[in-house]
Amino acid sequence: MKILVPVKQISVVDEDFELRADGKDVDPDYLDTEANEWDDYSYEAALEIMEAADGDVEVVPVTVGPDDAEDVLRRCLAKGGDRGIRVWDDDLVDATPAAIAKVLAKVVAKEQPDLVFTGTLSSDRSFAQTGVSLAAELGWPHVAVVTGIDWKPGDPKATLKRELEGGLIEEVSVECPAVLTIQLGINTPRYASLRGVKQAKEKPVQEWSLADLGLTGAELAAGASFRVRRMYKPETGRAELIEGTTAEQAARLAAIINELRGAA
Amino acid sequence: MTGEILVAVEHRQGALSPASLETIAAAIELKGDTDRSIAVAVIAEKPDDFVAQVSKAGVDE
Amino acid sequence: MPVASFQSDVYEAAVLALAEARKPAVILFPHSVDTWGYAPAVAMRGGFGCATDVIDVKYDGGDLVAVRAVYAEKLHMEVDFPERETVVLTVRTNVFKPTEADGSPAVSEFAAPQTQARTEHITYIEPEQTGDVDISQAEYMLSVGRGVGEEENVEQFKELADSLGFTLGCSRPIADNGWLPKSRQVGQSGKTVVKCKVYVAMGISGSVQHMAGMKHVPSIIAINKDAEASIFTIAKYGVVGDMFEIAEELRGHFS
Amino acid sequence: MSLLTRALQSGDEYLAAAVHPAVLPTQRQSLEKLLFATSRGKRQLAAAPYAPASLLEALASDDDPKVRIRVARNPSTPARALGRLAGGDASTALLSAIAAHKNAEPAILAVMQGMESPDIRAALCGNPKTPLKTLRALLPAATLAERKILAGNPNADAAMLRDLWDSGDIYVRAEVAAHPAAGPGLMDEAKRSLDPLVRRMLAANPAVTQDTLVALLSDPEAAVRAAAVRHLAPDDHAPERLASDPSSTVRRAEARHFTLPASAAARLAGDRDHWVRRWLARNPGTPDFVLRRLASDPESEVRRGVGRNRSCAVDLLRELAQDPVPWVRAGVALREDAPVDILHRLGEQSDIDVISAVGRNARTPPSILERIVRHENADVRRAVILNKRAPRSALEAVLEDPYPLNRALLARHPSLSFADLETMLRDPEPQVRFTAADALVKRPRPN
Repeated sequence: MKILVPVKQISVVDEDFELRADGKDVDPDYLDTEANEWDDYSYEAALEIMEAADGDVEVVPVTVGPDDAEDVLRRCLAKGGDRGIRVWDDDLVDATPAAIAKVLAKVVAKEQPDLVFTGTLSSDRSFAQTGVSLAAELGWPHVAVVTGIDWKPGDPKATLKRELEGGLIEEVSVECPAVLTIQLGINTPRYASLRGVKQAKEKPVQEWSLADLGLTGAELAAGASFRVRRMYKPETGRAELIEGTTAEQAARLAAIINELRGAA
Repeated sequence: MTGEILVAVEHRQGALSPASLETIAAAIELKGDTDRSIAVAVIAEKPDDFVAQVSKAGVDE
Repeated sequence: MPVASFQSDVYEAAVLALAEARKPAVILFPHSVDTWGYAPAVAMRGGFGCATDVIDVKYDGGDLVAVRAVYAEKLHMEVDFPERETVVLTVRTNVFKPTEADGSPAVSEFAAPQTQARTEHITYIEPEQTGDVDISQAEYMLSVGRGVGEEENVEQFKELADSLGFTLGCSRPIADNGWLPKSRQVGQSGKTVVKCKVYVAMGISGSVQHMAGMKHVPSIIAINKDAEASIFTIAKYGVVGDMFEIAEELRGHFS
Repeated sequence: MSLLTRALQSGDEYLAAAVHPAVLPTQRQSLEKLLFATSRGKRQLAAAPYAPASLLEALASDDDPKVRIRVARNPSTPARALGRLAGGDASTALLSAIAAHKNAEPAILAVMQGMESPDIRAALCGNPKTPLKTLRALLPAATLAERKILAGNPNADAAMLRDLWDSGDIYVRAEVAAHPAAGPGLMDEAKRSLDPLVRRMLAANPAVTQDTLVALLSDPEAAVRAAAVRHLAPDDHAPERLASDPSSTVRRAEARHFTLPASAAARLAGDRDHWVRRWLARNPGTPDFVLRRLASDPESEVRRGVGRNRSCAVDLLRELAQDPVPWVRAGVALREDAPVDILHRLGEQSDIDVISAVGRNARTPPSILERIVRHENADVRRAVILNKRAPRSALEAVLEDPYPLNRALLARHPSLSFADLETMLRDPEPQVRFTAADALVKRPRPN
């Protein structure tokens, strides 16, 4: 039994950043990288199932990203799991979620997992598309925004909780194999022990190119679900700084609080 | 220009979601000066209850 | 076929069949939990263009152009969909004003295709209303940080949170000092405020650990005397000022 | 191996940053070669809250304007570096960052008084370091927004405040009414103002006379009466009347008053508003017999307040240590005067707030700390890490704490050995390496 967990190295923009020469993204010199927060939860969910199954379940983290994205895999492996997979090709720079889904589908075809757990979204681009697109590409059933999982190795179905608007929870079951997108708060992600961090350095990470997966850059480009025209700093993007004397600021804050509460 | 604007609205526990009406508004705004029509799709077993709720000015079908 | 509740397989098949029959230029969905669960699949299976969480959409010449926010809302990204006959867009909520005026469109029925749903609705569970404070379930929060200074001062922010009807939270140092229970701590090793809609951060500078638990909140209001505090980088509204004076003044508006 | 050599050999930027302030200027250059290798690295350092002053000074002369502006915005940047930044060909954005900086010398700020940039002017108006003569120079051309900021500047004098009062809107006047330098004439006008905001701000003015406060006690607005109560001296207090004020806001303020007579305290102890009782329970002036009554209040936060009150007697603490609500017991466990036998008992409980409080308590015996520090909850373990009296024996178990922040805070602990800190220099987390190096730099070498 196997759970494949796609994880992502996300980009965070620095203050007073500059755009890339083509205006279609931030200049990489102003981007810091970190692990996507949602993936901590999806990986933890997989580890919990692995530990409860006592040796029957393998957890494999996979990422689509350049060399330094290996960090996010090592970060996972420090918590558990024995090996990771990294797929990269320069043609994947600026890939849309549809393209990433096609790549991951090939990885799934090779690895034959019983379940795939992705984060609900990644916080740099916030598409919330990859997991469900992957399921569509595979023709697998899928459930998004999962906040509870009940599944043991061999179960033909998983019983899940989904978090809906207004705090309502829906309980659903899904036939396996399936793709689940995991929501924040489903569990309490662990921290890797220092020993785990050390051991993770020795764990194997398979590196696959597009060719290894039988894909070409041209094919993926043709399947792009959109094209970026430009990026820009929105006028409303920065915080509204509330000016005036303390009493005036408080009056404005009170109005904002009432409005936000009323609108919700 | 061809092709209509299709809006897929959603409902839960017998109620149309408030976001559905916002999405219809987005469609009306997008329609703007184009000659496109707007169709709203309700996916439900008994859609009749929702039809009245989504019958808004500017919606064609 | 029972579609009383959301089933991705059934919804996908229905929209795909409609799209096949009508060849729409655009399919708009609300950007909601249900559409997260099927709109991208519709696009993928139909070979459509797709953009999610769209905040603006227009025609520029003949091209459909959608705008969405990226990098924690710090930038906007404008996208188009060359050579796509149909484009799936999910529209962010609370951006467009709901249409009020009624009309009388034509109504036609379209038989949804027979689909074997591979998910099954079991039940809905209403959120629990417990007496205990569970900040991960709170929608409106007021949190205090190091700027609060001493334990006695925490009380007045509890009082303020009460009068606002907000749940009181705190950053790590406050819980470490034993001034508020650990169950109120927001951030790494504390709680992630997953349901929070409005988060008022008072005297919180915004450590990485704290922000991990709340940076996703759509409306963050930060009050800090240091204009360079990191918390302002994620805030929607910022007040550079004394948290005590602001609290004192705010109280007058909510008692 | 010295820290300097180690930093240079490992190429670890975090070690290098920590070591920088402690080495000779010539040695700094070799560290800077490592630290300033990329413009991205320099920008990050310039904005880092942990960047030592010596590094910020070095970065203040950097060629990259993006680096310089971050130095100017970094709250840790020392006055000298700001002076250097203000020289040269400084941009308006850079100058306004300096004008707003709390470490800027008054002399540098004075030089900027004639500049027309609205950002610079606003920053100067608000900076408590801006000298009076500069504030005066800014006043004549000040916009309403600038006047609002000026009215809050502690260096404004009575003449300026008079000008602001006469020319400003209600918010400016409210700000003036709260200013300690307002003077008797303005305060008198504020007292007679028809606007409750102005009267309330006057009541909060630290320089207001007791006579004025007494007069404001009869104000029709509850918020004004409450503000007056807070600042009243004991002699002018009207406790009986205030303790039965119809407004709970006023009674809450009264319950916090530092010289509350026994009769008023007794009355407030039965108040329906639990916030009145909470404030009373926290008031160190509340008499013992009232605290005893509040110790059995149905509201647990009131009982917690009694346990946190420094006037709470030891026998009452013993009683509260048995409270059914953990948060009340946690309050007792936090007390520095808690008897050791109580700490022993509370240290064996399961509630994380209770045992964390025991873990932080300087009087908790090592044997108990050694147990608490092995708790599965990272927050509980950190309580012992933050306990400056914890012996090394109690810290051994957290040297490899899985939660990185716990290790970073541990590196600050005075009981750690040099060997412990040197091991931490190889930690995978940069924050831990930096803190350990910083702790080593600041510690005298043992002989």
